[in-house]
Amino acid sequence: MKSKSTAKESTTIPPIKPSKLLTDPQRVEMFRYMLQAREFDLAMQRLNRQGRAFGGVYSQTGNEASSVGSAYALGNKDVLFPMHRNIGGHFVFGQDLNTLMLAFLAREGSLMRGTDGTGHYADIGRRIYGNISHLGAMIPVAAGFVLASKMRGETIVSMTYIGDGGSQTGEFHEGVNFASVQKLPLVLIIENNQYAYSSPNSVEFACEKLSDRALGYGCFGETIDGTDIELVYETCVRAVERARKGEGPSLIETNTMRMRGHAEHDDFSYVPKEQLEYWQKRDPIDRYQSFLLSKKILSADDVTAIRTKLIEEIRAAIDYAIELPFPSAEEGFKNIFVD
Amino acid sequence: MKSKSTAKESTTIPPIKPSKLLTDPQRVEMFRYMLQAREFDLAMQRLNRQGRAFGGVYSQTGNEASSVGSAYALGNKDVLFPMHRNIGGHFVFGQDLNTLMLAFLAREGSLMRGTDGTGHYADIGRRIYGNISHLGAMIPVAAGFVLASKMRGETIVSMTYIGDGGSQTGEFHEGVNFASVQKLPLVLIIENNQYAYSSPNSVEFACEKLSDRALGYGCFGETIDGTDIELVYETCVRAVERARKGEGPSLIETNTMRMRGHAEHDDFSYVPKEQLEYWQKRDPIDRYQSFLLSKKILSADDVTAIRTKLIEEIRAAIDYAIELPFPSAEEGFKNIFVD
Amino acid sequence: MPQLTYLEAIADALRTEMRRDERVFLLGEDIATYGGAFKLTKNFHEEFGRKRVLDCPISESAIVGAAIGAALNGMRPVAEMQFMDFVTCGFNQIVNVAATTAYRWGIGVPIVVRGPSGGGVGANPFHSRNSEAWFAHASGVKVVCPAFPADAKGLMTASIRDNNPVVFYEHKGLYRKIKEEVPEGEYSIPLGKANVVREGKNGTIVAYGSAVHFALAAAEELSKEGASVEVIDIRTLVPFDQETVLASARKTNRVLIAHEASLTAGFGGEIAARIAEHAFEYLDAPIMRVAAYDAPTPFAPTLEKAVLPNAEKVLSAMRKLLTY
Amino acid sequence: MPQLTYLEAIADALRTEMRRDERVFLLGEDIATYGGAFKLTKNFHEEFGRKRVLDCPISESAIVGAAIGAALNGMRPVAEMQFMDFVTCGFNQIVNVAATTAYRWGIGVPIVVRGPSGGGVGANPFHSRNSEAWFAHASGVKVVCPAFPADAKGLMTASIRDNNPVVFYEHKGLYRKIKEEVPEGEYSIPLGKANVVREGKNGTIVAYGSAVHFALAAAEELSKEGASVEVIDIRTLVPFDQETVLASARKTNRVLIAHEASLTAGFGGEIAARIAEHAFEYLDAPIMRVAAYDAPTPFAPTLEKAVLPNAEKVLSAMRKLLTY
Ligand SMILES: Cc1ncc(C[n+]2csc(CCOP(=O)(O)OP(=O)(O)O)c2C)c(N)n1
Ligand SMILES: Cc1ncc(C[n+]2csc(CCOP(=O)(O)OP(=O)(O)O)c2C)c(N)n1
Ligand SMILES: [Mg+2]
Ligand SMILES: [Mg+2]
Repeated sequence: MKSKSTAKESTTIPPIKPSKLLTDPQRVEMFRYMLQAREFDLAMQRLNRQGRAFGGVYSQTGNEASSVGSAYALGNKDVLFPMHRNIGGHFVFGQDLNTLMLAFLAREGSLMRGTDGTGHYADIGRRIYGNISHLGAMIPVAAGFVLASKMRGETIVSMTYIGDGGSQTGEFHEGVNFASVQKLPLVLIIENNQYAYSSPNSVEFACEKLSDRALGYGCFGETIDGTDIELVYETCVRAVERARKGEGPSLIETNTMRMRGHAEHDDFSYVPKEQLEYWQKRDPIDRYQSFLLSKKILSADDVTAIRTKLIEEIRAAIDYAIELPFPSAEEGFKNIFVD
Repeated sequence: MKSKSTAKESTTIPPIKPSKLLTDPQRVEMFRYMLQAREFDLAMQRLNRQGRAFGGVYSQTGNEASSVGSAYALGNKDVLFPMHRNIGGHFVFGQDLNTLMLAFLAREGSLMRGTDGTGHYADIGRRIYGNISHLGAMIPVAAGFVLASKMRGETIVSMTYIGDGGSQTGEFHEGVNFASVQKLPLVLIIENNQYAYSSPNSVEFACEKLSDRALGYGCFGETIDGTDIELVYETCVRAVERARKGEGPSLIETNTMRMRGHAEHDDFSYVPKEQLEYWQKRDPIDRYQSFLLSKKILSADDVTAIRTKLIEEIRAAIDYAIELPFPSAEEGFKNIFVD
Repeated sequence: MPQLTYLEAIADALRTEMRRDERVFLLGEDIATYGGAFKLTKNFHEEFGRKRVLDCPISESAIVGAAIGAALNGMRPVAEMQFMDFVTCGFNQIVNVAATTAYRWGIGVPIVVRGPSGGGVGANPFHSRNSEAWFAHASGVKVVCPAFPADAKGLMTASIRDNNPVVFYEHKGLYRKIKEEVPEGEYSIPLGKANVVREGKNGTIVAYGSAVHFALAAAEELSKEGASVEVIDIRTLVPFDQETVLASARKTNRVLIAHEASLTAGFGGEIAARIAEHAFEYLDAPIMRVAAYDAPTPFAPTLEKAVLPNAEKVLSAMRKLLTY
Repeated sequence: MPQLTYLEAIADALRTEMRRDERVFLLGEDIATYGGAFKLTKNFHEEFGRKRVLDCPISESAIVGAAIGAALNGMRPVAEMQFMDFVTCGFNQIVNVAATTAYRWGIGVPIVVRGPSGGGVGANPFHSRNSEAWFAHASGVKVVCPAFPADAKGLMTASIRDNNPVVFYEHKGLYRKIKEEVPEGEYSIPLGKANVVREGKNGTIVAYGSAVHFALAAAEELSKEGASVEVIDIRTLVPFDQETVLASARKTNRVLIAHEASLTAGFGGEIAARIAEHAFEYLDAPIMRVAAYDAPTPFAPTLEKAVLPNAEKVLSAMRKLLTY
């Protein structure tokens, strides 16, 4: 799984391990979210090259299965605390493109009124709570969210994310330990995309698997192939079930690859070519597309049609947002405190 | 080991597992340090009752084997970062009673000039570096200390301590992970004395053993009976050896019992009587004394003589220190910065 | 009205609000079984249960972070720092998560982070800090520093009811030192209202927390010497009641600012700056400050006394100011 | 003398000191392979090796803590915060371990914690903070905020050579904005010396960091209007060069203080307070401050411009002050 074993690996796309929990329409839906995330990403990259994007553009190419498959395992009362490479989860939670684009481009009408950008927003109606830049900080917050529901006798699950880098923050430790002691319904996806900015895993930690940390918290831990969406989904369904049953948090490490630089300004020349090639074969969308085509769940034409429609929608959202002005200056002076 | 199993345990003092690494004179020396720590403790408690102690008095009764046995495993270039229940280690590192008493009572001549108290001092000549109150904070510092020696090609080992409570701090995580990545010669003794102030282990963490965390750092971990000094010593010798060989940090969890309140103001009524009784049988000094007597390494008279002498020395140190004035007021304005 | 200590008054506010509003709950280290290091929440868990009086691991970031998360989900958590010094371990959560959420998301984060601060009790550098200025500079956090039992109750009530993050500094030296009549039942004092605790006309001392008592003692002494000194307890740093302070400066024309926190970049500078900008023409003398020397708070009583401000130091500075 | 940018000047100081003194080493996130988020340490690992340019996990407390430990053991570490905003995650180490060690143990902790701070570049609330006032209030930490390339080099050199902890604020907006002649080789400027960057007699602007440039632009504009404005760059907050500031206040009788950090409890308050206490008789007008509005630094350019200070805001405030 890890790119360490690169050389010996086969060069063909590895097959998906189908989950018994999924119906074909659900498969198509997940596929659609992944494609949407990918196309959103490509669009942002394009805007960035054109100098029309705003703020950092953090690609999530390579992460679609991890993000979509995990969020898809949640129920309609559960909450999502996504990170900077989890656009897929926003779509699963029903986010519309205009709202997202207004946030990314900090335009008038953005849920954040221009105070912040990218996916940092919260959309309470959709049960999406954005993150802050400081890595690890949202883990205790996501835990506290479900501590509150638990106190009220509600059983909702909170899902959040951290990277192979962010797992080294003190707040990761305090948050996961707190959730474990309180047996909170928290699912933490550790997205190990092999790099934290320019730092490979070996700079960040010395354990075999990041899910090995579960033992030291007394919670559940598992490391999986994060490019097989059905595996991600099924693993997360089990984690969500355990959470609902009161069995406490799970650390699910999804092994993936960050297929571009940390953000678009980064040429990621520090990533060995062979590593990228290895993971290119495991592109989560390619893998799932092959599977869906081979199982005849979708035809090649279907895929083209879906993709074309998504691209059009994204283009429309960009056209809509980019013409809008930035929020007016007065917004800067509002809401330091709420009433 | 853990007090959870209290009821079923025998009521006799469990035997010591003798270590092959120790000579009889060393055994006597370790015993002497433990007794010294205990008597120092009793003296501080007495001073506290008399209203003559100053600042919090944190008993280390029950912790003598863990503190002395671990520090005794270090070599004469290694450094010690003790915590608030590690007076034993100070003695192992050659601290004289007067220096210690001046620090505790904040008298003129204290190494800290009255700016701080208890064991917070550093005595560089003796390679003792005190702690600060904020739990966990000294772990990265102890790691950085040996990072420096490693850079210079020196192989010294740094030993520090944390409690069953303090292990939940973010700095524990960051410090241990950092040391593991850098494979630093750090030995961290996790003194699990069953309580963090009033909080039993169940409030603090949900894992089986705190040493289980080693897996998640990729370092060595082991949990031992912390009331058997020879076991503590031998375990730490191995940890120190690994450290010197460049095999990285060890987490050694020593199971003990805090036999008094968090500090002397605390009546520890939250501790079940049976738990104290269970651990009373495992008093580290009683256990070792029985062993030394049974092996005829010491006679009862020897023990009495040692103890009497220690008590006298401590009394003399108190008499010496308590008559001295507090440091003069100007000290408060000095050394905010050094030149 | 019952006579309560400062500590009892705070406990009373917590208890009253917890009875009134089941969204209010407490979390912190050793607050249930033990009742808190200062026994402020003694027996609370018996009335409210251990879920609403939650003993937590030694993890200040998790404590504050969990409070924020619970607040986002409809609760009104009150998080205790066993000593306010340890807020440095939960600092990021307060200044970056709690302080920015209203601004960024339009959602209030109704948490209170409270605990014992301050020196003068022979603790040590790590159990004595007065760090309120850090949060006053954080933009998005309210900062409360009561000096009296009744105020402590009223301001705690208001802090719990406030929809924004509040850092609530209790002074441990005041916990059991003073008793006064404290209104029973629900009692709230709006945040952001300074209190003229003593009227005067020859000069003003602006203070908060323990320093209010230094100021009052100095004013009392000065009254014997024939000087009439006004004492203003600002009570909350954020929001800051600029008008009350300026009004007094304009009336007495001489201002001394006193706080226990160390001088440099302390909140006294902020107060001085506002007066120097907005009441400049009314001043007949330099604005003076009495604060701790810029050092950690030392352990030995001789050093601590030298470093921290006290009534005598305020008195002698005020004498100078009045004769300027 | 070569023309260097602010960023190059800092890199030059680091390189020169690392060549001169093998105890100096760097640690931080992505500083070796990548050369740092701003490429300030680009290629450093090639010259000095990866041990002296140590890529670290995302663990600011461990980074600062390890630096402290290494300093206690004879090294002179320079720790990078990828953005100064993340110092909130290493805060406890700085204010409680580093800041108190000299006082408590008599041992210096020669560390530098450095990194890019400040806004005006369209970052977001978590990549723009100016938090220098927190450390100025910590008692035991020196605080440096250079505004020019040559100063940045000289002050960095002095910071590395200083036996005390220094928090060194680089302004990311200045990194590549200005170039000037910077002395080659070893070059040190003592900490605690303000610089009169422009002489004048009708009024003074006291500033540091990015605000020095706002002040200079305003002074230039005002000179066209016939007013002669002195600009003082204090350069270091701790130690603070009170004498230079007071001398200017006594000379020009009108003072405006400008910084990019938010107003309330910012370091401007401290400066104002010192002037109001020690140069009171010389003032002909209120002491004014221009600073950021008390809010997180927002993302959208419209909002950011509204919230942060700039040359125009300093200019219009100074106009008011001069005609007071
Ligand atoms: C506490 C903290 N320190 C440093 C940073 C700067 N930073 C932003 S993203 C990043 C790398 C994150 O790597 P990882 O956690 O693996 O997530 P990925 O970007 O690979 O998804 C760093 C160092 C930060 N955001 N927060
Ligand atoms: C970061 C931090 N939070 C809170 C405290 C207050 N405190 C001091 S000792 C203590 C209990 C420590 O328990 P443990 O780590 O198990 O050590 P023990 O005292 O049992 O040896 C607490 C909560 C502290 N010193 N540091
Ligand atoms: Mg990563
Ligand atoms: Mg303990």
